[in-house]
Amino acid sequence: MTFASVSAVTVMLLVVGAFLMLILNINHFADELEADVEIRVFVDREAEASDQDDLGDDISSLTAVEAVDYIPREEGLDTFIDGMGDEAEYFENLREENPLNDVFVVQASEPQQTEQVAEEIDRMDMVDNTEYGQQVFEQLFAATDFVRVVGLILILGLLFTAVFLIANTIKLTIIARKKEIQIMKLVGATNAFIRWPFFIEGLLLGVLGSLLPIVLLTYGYQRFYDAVSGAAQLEFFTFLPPESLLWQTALLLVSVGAVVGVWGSLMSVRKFLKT
Amino acid sequence: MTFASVSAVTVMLLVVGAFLMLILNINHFADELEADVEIRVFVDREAEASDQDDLGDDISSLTAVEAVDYIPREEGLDTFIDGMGDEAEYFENLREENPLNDVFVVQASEPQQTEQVAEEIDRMDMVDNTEYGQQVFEQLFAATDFVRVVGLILILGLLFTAVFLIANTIKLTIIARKKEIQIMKLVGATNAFIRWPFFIEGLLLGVLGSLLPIVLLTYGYQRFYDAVSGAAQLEFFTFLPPESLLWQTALLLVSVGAVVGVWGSLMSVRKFLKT
Amino acid sequence: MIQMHDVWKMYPNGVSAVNGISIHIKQGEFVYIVGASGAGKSTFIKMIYREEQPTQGDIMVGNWNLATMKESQIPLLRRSIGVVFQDFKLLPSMTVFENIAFAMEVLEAGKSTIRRSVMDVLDIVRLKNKARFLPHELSGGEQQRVSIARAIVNNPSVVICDEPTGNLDPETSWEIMHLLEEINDRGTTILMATHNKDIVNTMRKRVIAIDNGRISRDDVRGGYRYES
Amino acid sequence: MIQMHDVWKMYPNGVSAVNGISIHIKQGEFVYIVGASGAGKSTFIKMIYREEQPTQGDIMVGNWNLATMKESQIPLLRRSIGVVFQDFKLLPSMTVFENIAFAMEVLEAGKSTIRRSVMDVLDIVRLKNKARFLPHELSGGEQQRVSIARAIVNNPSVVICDEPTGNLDPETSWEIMHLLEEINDRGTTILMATHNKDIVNTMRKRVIAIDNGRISRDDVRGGYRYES
Ligand SMILES: Nc1ncnc2c1ncn2[C@@H]1O[C@H](COP(=O)(O)OP(=O)(O)OP(=O)(O)O)[C@@H](O)[C@H]1O
Ligand SMILES: Nc1ncnc2c1ncn2[C@@H]1O[C@H](COP(=O)(O)OP(=O)(O)OP(=O)(O)O)[C@@H](O)[C@H]1O
Ligand SMILES: [Mg+2]
Ligand SMILES: [Mg+2]
Repeated sequence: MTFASVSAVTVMLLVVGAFLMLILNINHFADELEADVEIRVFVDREAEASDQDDLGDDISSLTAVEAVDYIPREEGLDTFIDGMGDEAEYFENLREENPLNDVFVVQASEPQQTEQVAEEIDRMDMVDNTEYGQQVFEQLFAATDFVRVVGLILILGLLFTAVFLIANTIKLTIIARKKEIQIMKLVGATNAFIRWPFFIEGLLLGVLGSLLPIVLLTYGYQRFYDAVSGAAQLEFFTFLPPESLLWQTALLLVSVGAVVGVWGSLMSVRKFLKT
Repeated sequence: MTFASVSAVTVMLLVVGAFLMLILNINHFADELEADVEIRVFVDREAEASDQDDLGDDISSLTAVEAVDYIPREEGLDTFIDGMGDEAEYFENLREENPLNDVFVVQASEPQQTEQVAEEIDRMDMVDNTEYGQQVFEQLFAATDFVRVVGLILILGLLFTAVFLIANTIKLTIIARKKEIQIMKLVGATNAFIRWPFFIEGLLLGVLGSLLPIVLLTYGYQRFYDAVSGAAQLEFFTFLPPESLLWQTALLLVSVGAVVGVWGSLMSVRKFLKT
Repeated sequence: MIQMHDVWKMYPNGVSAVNGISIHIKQGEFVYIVGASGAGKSTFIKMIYREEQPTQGDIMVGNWNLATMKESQIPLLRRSIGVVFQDFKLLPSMTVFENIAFAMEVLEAGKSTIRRSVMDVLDIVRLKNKARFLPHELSGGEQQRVSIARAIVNNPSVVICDEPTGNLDPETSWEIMHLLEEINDRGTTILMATHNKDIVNTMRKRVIAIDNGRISRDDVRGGYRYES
Repeated sequence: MIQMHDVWKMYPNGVSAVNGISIHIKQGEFVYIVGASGAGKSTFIKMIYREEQPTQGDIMVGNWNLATMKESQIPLLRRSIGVVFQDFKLLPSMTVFENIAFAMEVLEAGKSTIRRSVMDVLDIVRLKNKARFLPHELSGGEQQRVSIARAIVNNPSVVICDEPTGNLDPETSWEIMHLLEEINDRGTTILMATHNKDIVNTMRKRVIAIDNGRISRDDVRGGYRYES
C-alpha cells in the first residue's frame, strides 16, 4: 500500500522532472537563437567621417541598444571577396570602386526590441537603410514565444496531473483505512491525534518519492550533458550546465513531493474525521 | 472508488495524448526543415554542353537522388545581382565576364543521405566542387535526430508511466475488495466467475477513461490548428492537419486505455485468487 | 462422509491449534463441537472446507481427498458444504438478498429458482422484510441469520456452523436449532461448534469436545462438558 | 449518571430502532439489557457513546448533554466510557498489545504506565501470551476478550458491553462476569446487552428488557425474560 503510493509519487515526479529539464533547455535554445539577432545599418555613402561618428553615438545612446560594432566598407569588401572562395579573383576589380557601404552592426538589449530599434535608427540622418532579416526573425520570435508558452502550459498541466494523481493514490490507500479511523474515533482519539501520523506519512511519502527521481535525473542529465558536450556535432545547440539546473529541479521536486504528500494525505483523512 | 480509477486513467491519457501530439508535430517540423536541404553542384567552367548533359544524367541516375535542377550561370548571375538590391548597379559590369559556374541543384531522397550523395558527385568528372552547408546541416540533422530519439523515449516513458499508474490505481481499488474476493471463494465461486466482472470493469474503466481525453484533445487541437493556420505569423512552422493526427491519437488512446484497464484489473485480481 | 486421520495444524506464527485429531463423521450425523475459547474448534472446521490446510494428516470429505485434490476442484467441494462463519462473512456491498443469491449464482441456478429459494430461506430466518438491506444496516443477530440462510439455501449435503447462535436470543436460537434438526432429518450432515450449554444439553446429539487441539471426549449422546 | 428522556431513533433507511425510551441509570449500577435479536439493544447502547445520534429526545451522560455538546468534546465523552463492541472493532494492523495501548495513548498516559496496565488487563482476560499477535491470528473468543480488555484498561466510570460473552465458552464467560462484578463493586457503572439466560438468571441485577425499541420491563433484580 505504502509502496504503491511512494512508487506513484516517484514515477510522477520523474516525469515532471524530466519534462522540466526539457522545457528549460528548449527555453535556453530559444534564448541563444534570439541573442544572435543583429541589425545591420548601412551608412549613406555621402556621409563624412564626423557624420559617421555622430551616427555611431546616436545609435549607442538608444536605451534599447546593447552593443554597436562598426565595419568600414573596406573591411566589408574584404570579407565579401574572401567569402567568394575560388571565384574571388573575379571580384578583385570591385576594389577599384567599392560598391559597399560602411556598416554599423547593432544588437538590441532584448531580441524582441530589434524591430523597434531598427525603425528608430532608420529615421536617423545619414542612414541609407537597415536590415535585420525581418521575415525570418519575426517568425523565429513567434516560434520561440510559442515554445515558451506551450512549455509553461505543459509543465503546469503536468504538475497539476501529479498533484491529482498523488492525492488520488493517497486517498485510495486511506479509504482502506476508513474503518481504522472510525475505530480510533470510537476509542476516544481526537482528530488531531489521528491526523498527526497521516501528516508525517504524507511528508515522508512525498520526500521519499522525490529521492529516486532526483538521483536518476541528476545522474542521467550529467551523463547526457557530458556525452553531448564531448560530441562536437552538437555545437549548434548548447545545453544548460547541470549544476544550477539540477539544484533547481531537485528543490522543486522535493517541495512538490512534500507539499503534495502532506496535502493529499490530510485532504483524504479529513473526509473520515467527520463523524 | 471507481471514480478515482476512471479519473486517474483520464488524466494520464490526457497527458499521453497531448504529449503524443507535441512529439508528432516536432517530428513534422524536423521533417520539413530537412526537406529543404539541397546540394549545389558547381560545374567546371571548362565543361562543354555535352559534358554538362552527361553530368546531369549521371547525377539523376544516382539512386539516392530525388530531384535535380539545372541553373545556368547566366541565370545564377541574374539572381545574384538582383539580390544585391540598391547596390545592383555596381555589379552590372560582372556580366562582361561572368565569374559564376553553372550549377546543378540536387535533392537527396533522404536528407540523411545528403552528405554521401555530395561526395559521390564530387568524384564525378567536370565537377568543380559541391556545397550543401556541411556545418549547419550536419548539426541540424544531429538536432532533429536528437529530438526524435528524445521524443520516442519520452513517449515510451510516459506510456509506461500511464500503465504503471493505472495498474497501481486499480490495484488499490481492488485491495479494498480483497475481503470480498475471499468471501466469494469461500462460498464456492470459481476463479473465472470472480474474474469476469473485473475484466468487464477494467475494460469499461479504460474505455471510459479515454473518452474525455479524446474529446478534449480533438476539440483543443482543432481549435489550436484553426487559430494557428489563421495567424500568418507562424508560416515558419506548419502543423500537422488535425484529421489523420486525431484519428491516430484517438485510436491509440482507446487501445491503451482498454489494454491497460483490462490488464491492470486482471493482474491485480490475480493476486487474490490464489488461496 | 468426513474423515480425519491424525490431523495437525500449526499456524505460520507457531501456534499449534490442532494436535493430532482423527475422526469419522457419517452421512446424516448431527455433531456438536464444544471446547473452550481458543481450543481449536474453528480451525478444525476451517480445514473441512479447506480454508486452512493441515500441516500434517489426511482429510476426506465425501469423495474428495483434500490433500491431493486439484486447486480447480475446491469450488466444487465448497459448493457441497454450507458454512455459517463465526464472523458471518457477508459481502458488504451486496444486499441481504444478493448475498444469499450469490451462493446460488455460483451454481448457475436460474433466476426464478434463485428468487424463490432465497425468499424461502429468508422467510425461515424471519428476515424477509430486510431482503434489500445492506449488511451494515443489520443488527448482529440479523447478520448471523443471513449467514445461516446463505449456508442452507443450496441444500448442501453438509452444513457446518461456527457458533451460529452466538448473537441470537434464546428464542431465535431454538428456532434455528429446530431448523437444523429438520434439515438433519432430511439426511444432511450437520457440524456445529457452540458454547451454548442449554442447547447441547437439551437437544442431545453426538458431542465432540476439543481441548487444546485434541479430542478430549466423543459421546454419542453427550452433554456440554469439555473439561476432560 | 445516564439519563434518557423520550428518545427515538430512526435510521436513514427508515427503520425505527428505538421508539421512545426514557431511563435513569445511577452511578455504580449494574444493568442487563435483554431483548430479541433486532430489538434495538445495540442502537440504545450506541447512542450513549454517541456513535449514533437520536432522532428525537435528550440523553445525559455524566455532565454531558449529548445533544448540545461540542463536536470537540466527543473524544472526552468516549474516554470516560469503556465499550466492548458487538463486532469487537479491533484495529487490524495493530497487535493485541497495541490495540489496548492505543486506548491509553489517547489519554496521553506515560509509556511505562501503559505497559504495566496493558499487561495487567491481558493477564485478567488470560491473553498475556498472545500480546504480540494480530487480531486475525486470534480465535473469535480471543478477539472478544481483547475487546473487553481494551474497554476496562482506562478504569472508565462506565463500562458498556454489547454481548461480551457471545463467543465465549461458559467458563470464560463466568470469569468475565466475575471481573465485571468486581469492577462494578469499585463503583463503575456497568451496562451489558446479553442473550445469556444463565448469567442473567444466576447473577441477579437490574434487567431492562427491550422489545421493538420500547422498554417492556425494568426489574431491579429481574430474570431473563423480555417478552412482555
Ligand atoms: N446502521 C443501521 N442502519 C439501518 N438500520 C439499522 C442499523 N443498525 C441497526 N439497524 C436496524 O435497527 C434495528 C435494531 O438493531 P440493533 O442493532 O439495535 O438490534 P439489537 O437489539 O442489538 O440486535 P442483536 O441482538 O441482533 O444484536 C434492527 O432492525 C436493525 O435492522
Ligand atoms: N490465522 C491464525 N493465525 C495464527 N493463529 C491462529 C489463527 N487462527 C487461530 N489461531 C490460534 O489458534 C488457536 C485456535 O483457534 P480457533 O479459532 O480454532 O479457536 P476456537 O476453538 O474456534 O475458539 P473460539 O471459541 O474462541 O472461537 C487459538 O489459540 C488462536 O489464537
Ligand atoms: Mg472459533
Ligand atoms: Mg446488537
